[in-house]
Amino acid sequence: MFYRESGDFKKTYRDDSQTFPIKFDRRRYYVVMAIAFLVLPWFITDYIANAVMIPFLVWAIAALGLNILVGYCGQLSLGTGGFMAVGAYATYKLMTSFPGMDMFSVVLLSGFITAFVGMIFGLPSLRIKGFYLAVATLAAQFFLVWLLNKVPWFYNYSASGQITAPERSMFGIIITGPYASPVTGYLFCLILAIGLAWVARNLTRGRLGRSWMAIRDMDIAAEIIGVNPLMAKLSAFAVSSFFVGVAGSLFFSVYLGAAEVTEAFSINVSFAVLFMVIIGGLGSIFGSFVGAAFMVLMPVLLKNILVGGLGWPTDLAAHLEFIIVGALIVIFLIVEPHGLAQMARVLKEKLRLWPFPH
Amino acid sequence: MSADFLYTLEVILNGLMAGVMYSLVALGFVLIFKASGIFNYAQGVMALFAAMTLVGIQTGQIPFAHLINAIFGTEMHHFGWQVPAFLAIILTVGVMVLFAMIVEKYILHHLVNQEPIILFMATIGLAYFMEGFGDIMWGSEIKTMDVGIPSGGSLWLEEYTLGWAAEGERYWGMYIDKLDMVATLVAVILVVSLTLFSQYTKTGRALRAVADDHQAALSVGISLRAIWVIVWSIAGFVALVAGIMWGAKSGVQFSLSLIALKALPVLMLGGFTSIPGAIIGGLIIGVGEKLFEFAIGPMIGGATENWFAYVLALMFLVFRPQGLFGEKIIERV
Amino acid sequence: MAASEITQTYPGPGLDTFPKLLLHNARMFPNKDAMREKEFGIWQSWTWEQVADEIERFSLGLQVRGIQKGDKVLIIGANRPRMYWTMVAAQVLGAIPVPTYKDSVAEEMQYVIEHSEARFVIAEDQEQVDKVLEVKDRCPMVELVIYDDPRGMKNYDTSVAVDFEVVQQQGADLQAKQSDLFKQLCSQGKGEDVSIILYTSGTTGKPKGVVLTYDNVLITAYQAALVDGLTENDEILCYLPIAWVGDHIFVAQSYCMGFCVNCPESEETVAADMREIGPTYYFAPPRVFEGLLTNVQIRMEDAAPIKRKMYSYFMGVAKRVGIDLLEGKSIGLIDRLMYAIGNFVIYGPLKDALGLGRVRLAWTAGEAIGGEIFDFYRSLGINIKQLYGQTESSVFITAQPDGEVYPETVGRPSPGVELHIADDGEVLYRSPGAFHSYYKNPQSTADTKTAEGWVHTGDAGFINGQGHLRIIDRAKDVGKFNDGKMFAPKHIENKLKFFPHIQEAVTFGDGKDHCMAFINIDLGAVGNWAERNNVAYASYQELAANPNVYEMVKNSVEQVNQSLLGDEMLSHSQISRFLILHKELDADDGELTRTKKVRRALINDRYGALIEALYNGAEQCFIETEIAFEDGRVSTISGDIKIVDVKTFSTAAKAS
Amino acid sequence: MSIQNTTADQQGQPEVLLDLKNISLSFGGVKAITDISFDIYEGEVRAIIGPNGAGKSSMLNVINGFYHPQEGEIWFDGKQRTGMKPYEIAYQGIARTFQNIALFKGMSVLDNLMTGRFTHMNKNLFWQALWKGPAEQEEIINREFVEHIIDFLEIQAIRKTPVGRLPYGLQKRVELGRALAAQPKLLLLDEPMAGMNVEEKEDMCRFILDVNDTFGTTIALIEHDMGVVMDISDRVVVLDYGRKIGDGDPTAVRNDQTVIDAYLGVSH
Amino acid sequence: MKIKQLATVALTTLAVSAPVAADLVFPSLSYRTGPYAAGGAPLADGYADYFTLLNQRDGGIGGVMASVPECETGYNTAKGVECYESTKGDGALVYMPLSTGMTYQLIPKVTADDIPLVTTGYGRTSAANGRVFSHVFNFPANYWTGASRIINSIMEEAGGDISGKNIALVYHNSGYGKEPIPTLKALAEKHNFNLTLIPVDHPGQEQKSQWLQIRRERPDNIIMYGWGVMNQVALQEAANIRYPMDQMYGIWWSVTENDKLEGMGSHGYKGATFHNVGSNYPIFSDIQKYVTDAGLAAGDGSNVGSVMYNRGLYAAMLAAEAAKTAQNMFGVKDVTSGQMRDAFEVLDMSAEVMAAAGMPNFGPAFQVSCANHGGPGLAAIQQWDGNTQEWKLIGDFEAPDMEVIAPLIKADSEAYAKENNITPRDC
Repeated sequence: MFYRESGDFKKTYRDDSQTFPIKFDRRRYYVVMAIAFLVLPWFITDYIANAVMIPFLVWAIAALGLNILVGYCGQLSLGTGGFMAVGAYATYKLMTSFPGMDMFSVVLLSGFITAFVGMIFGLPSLRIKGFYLAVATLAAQFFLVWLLNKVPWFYNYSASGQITAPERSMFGIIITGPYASPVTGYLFCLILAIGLAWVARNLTRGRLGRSWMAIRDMDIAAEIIGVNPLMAKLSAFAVSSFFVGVAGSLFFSVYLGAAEVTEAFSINVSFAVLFMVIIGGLGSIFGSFVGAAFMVLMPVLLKNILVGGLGWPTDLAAHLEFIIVGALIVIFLIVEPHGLAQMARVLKEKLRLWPFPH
Repeated sequence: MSADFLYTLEVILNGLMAGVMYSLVALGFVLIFKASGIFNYAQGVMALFAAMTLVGIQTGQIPFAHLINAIFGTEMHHFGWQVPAFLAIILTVGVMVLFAMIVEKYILHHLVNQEPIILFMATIGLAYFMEGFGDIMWGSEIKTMDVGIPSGGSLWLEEYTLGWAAEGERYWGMYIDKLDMVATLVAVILVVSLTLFSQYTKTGRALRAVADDHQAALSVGISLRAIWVIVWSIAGFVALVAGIMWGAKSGVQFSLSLIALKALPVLMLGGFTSIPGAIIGGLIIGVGEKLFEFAIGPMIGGATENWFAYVLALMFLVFRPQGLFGEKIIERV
Repeated sequence: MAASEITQTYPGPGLDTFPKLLLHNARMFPNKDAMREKEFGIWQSWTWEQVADEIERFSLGLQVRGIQKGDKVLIIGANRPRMYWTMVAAQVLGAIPVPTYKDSVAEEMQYVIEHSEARFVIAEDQEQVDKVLEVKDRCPMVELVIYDDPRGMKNYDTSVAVDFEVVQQQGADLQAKQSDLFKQLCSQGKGEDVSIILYTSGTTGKPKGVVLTYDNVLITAYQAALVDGLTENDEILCYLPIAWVGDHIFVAQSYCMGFCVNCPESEETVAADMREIGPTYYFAPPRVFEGLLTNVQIRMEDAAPIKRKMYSYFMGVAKRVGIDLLEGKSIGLIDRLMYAIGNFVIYGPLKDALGLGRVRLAWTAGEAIGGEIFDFYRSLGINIKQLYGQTESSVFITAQPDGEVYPETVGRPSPGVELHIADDGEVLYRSPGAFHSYYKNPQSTADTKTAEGWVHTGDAGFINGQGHLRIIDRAKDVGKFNDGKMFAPKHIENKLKFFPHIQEAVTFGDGKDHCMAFINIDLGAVGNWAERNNVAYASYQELAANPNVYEMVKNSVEQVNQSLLGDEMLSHSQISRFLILHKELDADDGELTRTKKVRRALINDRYGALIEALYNGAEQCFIETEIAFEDGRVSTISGDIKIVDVKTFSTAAKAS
Repeated sequence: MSIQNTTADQQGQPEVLLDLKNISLSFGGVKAITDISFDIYEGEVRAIIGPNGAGKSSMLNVINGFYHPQEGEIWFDGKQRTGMKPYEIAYQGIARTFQNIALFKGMSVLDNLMTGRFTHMNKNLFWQALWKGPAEQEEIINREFVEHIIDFLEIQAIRKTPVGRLPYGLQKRVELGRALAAQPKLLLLDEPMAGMNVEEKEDMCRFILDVNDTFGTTIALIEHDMGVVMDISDRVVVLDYGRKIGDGDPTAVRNDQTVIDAYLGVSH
Repeated sequence: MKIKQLATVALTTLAVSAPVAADLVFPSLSYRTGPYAAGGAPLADGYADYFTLLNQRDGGIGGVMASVPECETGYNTAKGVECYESTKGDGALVYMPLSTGMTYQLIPKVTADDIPLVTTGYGRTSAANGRVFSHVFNFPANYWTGASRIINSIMEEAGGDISGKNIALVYHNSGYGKEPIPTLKALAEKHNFNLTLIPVDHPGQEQKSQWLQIRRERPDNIIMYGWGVMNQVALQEAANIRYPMDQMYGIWWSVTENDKLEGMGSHGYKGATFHNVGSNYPIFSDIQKYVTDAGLAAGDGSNVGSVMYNRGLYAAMLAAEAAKTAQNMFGVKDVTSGQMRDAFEVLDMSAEVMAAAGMPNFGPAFQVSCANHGGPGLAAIQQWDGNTQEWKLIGDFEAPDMEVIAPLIKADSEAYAKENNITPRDC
């Protein structure tokens, strides 16, 4: 209905393969960016920033990472929580060991460290496939959490093993610690999320991304076309872990401010991110964002409606929340197994064809 | 015999017993995976739900009391009667069958022919749902499971073995939990009856046919829907058994659902489709993790059991990707 | 009727040939796209400067290859830039391009080659080259075939067939030596020189070569462009055969105004390409508009009920106010608002989906267009207008000016055109576009063009009270019933064809008592209907014989009868019986012309038995027909055809 | 098809592109291929035929390194190769299609073909992540190449369609396109016309010949349709029960009694 | 992305509609769901009921009604952040997050937002150093004083000398469980006993290995820092290996009504506590009268008088007393969170105050100071009586070995200060 595509033709391959080839989509994207960067920071409350937007962006980055692995490369992983923990602890160690380092470098370095760890745990993927691999990645989840909990060096020998993010800044703006403004945290996460989404888009549309998808769709054919399965899978693990590591880093430093590995990075985290990816849509960058939005907003909305709006007892509301979220997941999978992104795609196709049905 | 040897033996025996407990949960996974290709993550929650239901029925709890009270402002909790354990078990089995039918009708039926990962996700959704549903139905407080299973170390065994150690060593006799012994016995009975069921009944043979080849089974007129209901009912029954055993051990409460996590490495090791695999895998995992905790654990700070099972299974798979009972895979183009 | 004044003959002083215009445009709009073609997934573009360079190298290459002034160059292929460039490249050298239909079979091609004495052939691809080589033995005058697409040409004898690029390379070599040669050559031609020979398909007999001069083409094209306010920023999609005068005239307008010509990727992708380009200036024969509308209706039938309701509601609004809005008449605020909403919700997306979203001006011509169809597009806000023309007139004879658009007329005379209606009703004209002669056919030339320059159109028509020309039928097709009343078959057929499920119709009545009809159902529309109603069918024949289909067609025929009642002159032409043909009328079987016009004589001949059955009151009739496949194989189909009576209406009945 | 020349005839001494010497392959004691030797000339169309289970597909799998023969030598392009992984062999210039279509179902036609260009692209992860600059440049260059293949195979209209949605015949064509995108020296086709109707077969034949003709690609193919084999191949090798029972030009093979027996099922 | 924006708008409208004007707001971050719901529910009930009582009986605190917005955390830190952010805008006066993990997260936040954080018997032990942790209060006792108190009790039983004894710490392998380790190590050094560390991973359903190890090593005493299901399983396993119950000590989170065995199974099991047990206090009749009978009870009433309920009640009482102190200090009724913090810093929990609140001798008497936010760390020992199926206090609230603990607090808090660039206050 909103699409007017006549005259929107492409004269170069660059134009043809741009991310938003349709003018309407492109404009919409710019509008969303403008709102996110220029409008929201002025209107957003601390609550929205700290309890909604920052977790949404952080989870979106994690979902992006997992989507690269699961959605693009077809390697099912349940070790996300463990990798996020690596990112978080790397950040903590970097922040406390090099107090002068700017946050941007800290976060990215944490990502690289996680990428390295992820690659090691990606090695078995060469021989193990499907659900076996999924269960195998749980080994990473449990082992990493145990290790980070067990070795005091990781938490600077503090009594309880809790890590707390000290105040760090960039260009003189405080980004972490209690005195950081939520808006700053939001913008910092936003820049990283958008930047990483851009990187993810670049990686998935090019040679590397195609080699991942080839491995996912038909590994034998991929190998015969020249794709080295080990390289493809390990690079997917590395890139995915990088994203997840960055997410873990932000999760700890900007969002929570303090963390304890056994609680903050438990197996539930792994499942939650996997949910985001599935609900959002496997193999879709947009889907990672929508999935994260769904999983972050849904409980908050439900809680606000049931407790804030209807005044139900919190425990009853919490139980209902479980029921509703669970039911919604099942309903979503039944209605559109390929996720919200696919729904959006179908909707977009419908709108492009409008008023025709096909 | 030296005490160290006896201790090791004790650890191994206890490991085997623990392994049986893991196998009990893994069995439910295998049954469903075999018949429908679904990796049913909700198995753990099913065990919790079954156990809650059993206790609820046994103690005459009013279902949804909390919800009813909240809405109508009433104050009611119990019917005020007690149901004998045996009858309660039968009733619970009925509930689990009903549950299987609902799951088939409202979920599986709509997800036929979907990719495995989608089905997997659906079962996680189901797990969420049941977690909330169980709590609303029966309340979230800790309940005690009492169906008359004995617990505690076997005194007889301890005394009998006390003399095995060399003089002067710190040894207090072999310790084996009676609950574990019962669990082993139950597991054996369960496996034997499942085997008999699948070998000698018509339904059982239909189950096997479906497991071998869905299309073929359909073409000879086996109703897939009926099969699924049966399989989920059996899995529900297995969940109940596991729920009773684990509930008797640690009380019936939220954490019971997490036993699913203990079953996963067992599945990896034994294969998703092999009942003997689930048993042997469980035993290997049980012994492996207990031995590791016993021998290596103290050196590296302990609490290794959570991850060691996974790492063990992982190592095993890396060197033998086809699993314990799988045949060597020849890839075809 | 007097001609309107021509104020400026050419786009610029002395710009009286294509080569001169080319150089002019290359100077004026060096960086503006002159030509685009969807190829390799994107729109490959050439600016005027690049086009000039391409043409320069190719024409010089042709010079090297020995082309002489006055030589004929046969051009056969789809709408591809190089095909168009070849025309100008030949003209630069004073040679005459002879474009021909790419789907013509070898014999047809042989005729054109022989008749035009073409020495050079520019063919698009291996398929066309093979056709030429097949007839080459019989056409010794052909010296060289130049092909555009080298695919599969590797093992061809290079002395016979040579790559376009090879020739261009030779041209480039010459260009390096004589850099001014091209400019010199370009300036040589004059307006009165022969520019092109277009072979008309002709409904009877062999094709005739219409010789047009630069003046014919360019003056006509430029005047029309001025009237319609075309600019260099317009876009046009060339998807109709290059051998057809319409296509040529629009390319000529592009040279006059400097706008861009777009070529589709392939025949199958025209719709998609059209949507991408979104032309601002568009031409299509009624058949295409009909097809589009049918397509819209079929697709809308599959839509969800709510969408269908929305569609029909807003189409109602459009029907009520759309045309008035387009013509700038004042309408109420509410209607204006509803139309604006409709435009956002339905019309806009609909036009966009059809690729008509940016169209400022659309022409249709060639046949009468149904009023409903016409109004449908106009109500959507598409400025579609009718013109009347033919190859011999370089298209424009009359055209509808803005604000005076009526479905039944073809408008006022174009600039410089004089009209005259002969006593027998035939329309004659005299115009700058009137053709030079029929090539090598002085007899026909004399028959058609009088010494005073009046050209017989062969169409019967009259000028109505508003000064608009109205065409009734082909002059020779207009017949008389036995009772002396007029019978205009095409008029009735067109009415029939406005129904989406009727693809083609042939009516009979000349020298008879009543009017009868052959019907071809539209396989797309009826097939869709069948699918939705669970009607199984294996072939066109089976579907055509379905009683429900008959019922459906019968309803339509009755509606036509009802409408004929309204026209005093034609109320006798109501159809009393019809049948649905067992096969689709096909150009490959000679039943239609390549431009899909019905060949009446052939049909009378081939289906005599059926016509007889129609008139002798039989309930059904057996028929056996040969059909030819594209590859030349022939097979037969046969079957019984049911004949159905239809209710006719009398004026008396109407009164009651 | 008009003036077709046969490469082998005209050039006198043909260049050997692939030479298989005494290849034997077995799976856990079951012999799939026994002592087979044959060669493929540069620029020819070489057909491998034989009844079901003759070891044809295994032979192809040996050539592109999916199976490693227990015995025998493989010489490709003048060099002997040992123990190479399939992806390394792809880099050497061997591409193939599969009997059962092995396209990347989740990707569009264009992406499938671009994946075929994998061995011709080499920008690393860093450049890929950055995209702008070298990676995009490389992408565009290869896109151009792929577009020519799309044009060649006449699949423009389905360029951006996910391959899963295409009918069988077109999928086969896309798979051929993917192999062609690799610009292979040797192209292996495993039953390229299996399951096609007459028209699709004709098209496929035309494409195979055009590939051989236009790009000069050497082609080895397995095919059941004897008519097709006789029409398009320069030389034919016949396998039966994992052994070679015939080798030569089509007419010779067609008249060979052993071959006829094998096809008619004369008992051994 | 579009969906996101829409949802944000929806959220904003929802979130803004909540606050209640002109009340004293005591948010309750509770966990009535999840693995620790069994402990969390009565705790939240007690907290809420106390304020309901004040509102019903006294018309609020100093005439201003108290409101207790509850927010479910499920013992999940991420949800805790959401709860904190969603309630802090309502004018929250004090936070009691009821979770050590959440405490760690909130410490920096409350400091920045100028809201006091009170962690009674949990949280960060070194927060007792008020010079570093200006907004955190962990009176009357903490994990370290608790550990010390237990060791003291063991020493008492052993006649004052425990050198050479084996003491095992069975702990929840998390931040909470690991807290007492430094203290116990220091004490082991001081008193010359052997400390064995036995971690149990969350959730702690399977402790066979741990208890086989205990059975082998037969430690003289066991100290347990468990939580949730881990407690029940541990007790069961202890009973199974017939470990003498009276040699087992639990920290206060391991000695609730949930942490018992059927019949005499866990008879004699001991544990540290910082408040009294049972419902034998005047306040309970008031609760019955004003809250339960009025149908305003937060829970179903079955928890009243239980250990966790009492703990919630006690915490609420401390907060209410601080609010009163603040009202008196600043002479305003609607106190701010900053004033609350100042009030906490001078809080004087004398026996009279507690008696006045209807809870005589419910907890230890203590005073808070600027430098010491932890109070004296008095704790008592309670013991399970299998006959009556209830906990009983044995012995009085006694001081821990501050000699050992104080330096530990100093070291840990200073490390924190250094890491986070905090300059300790002078006081």
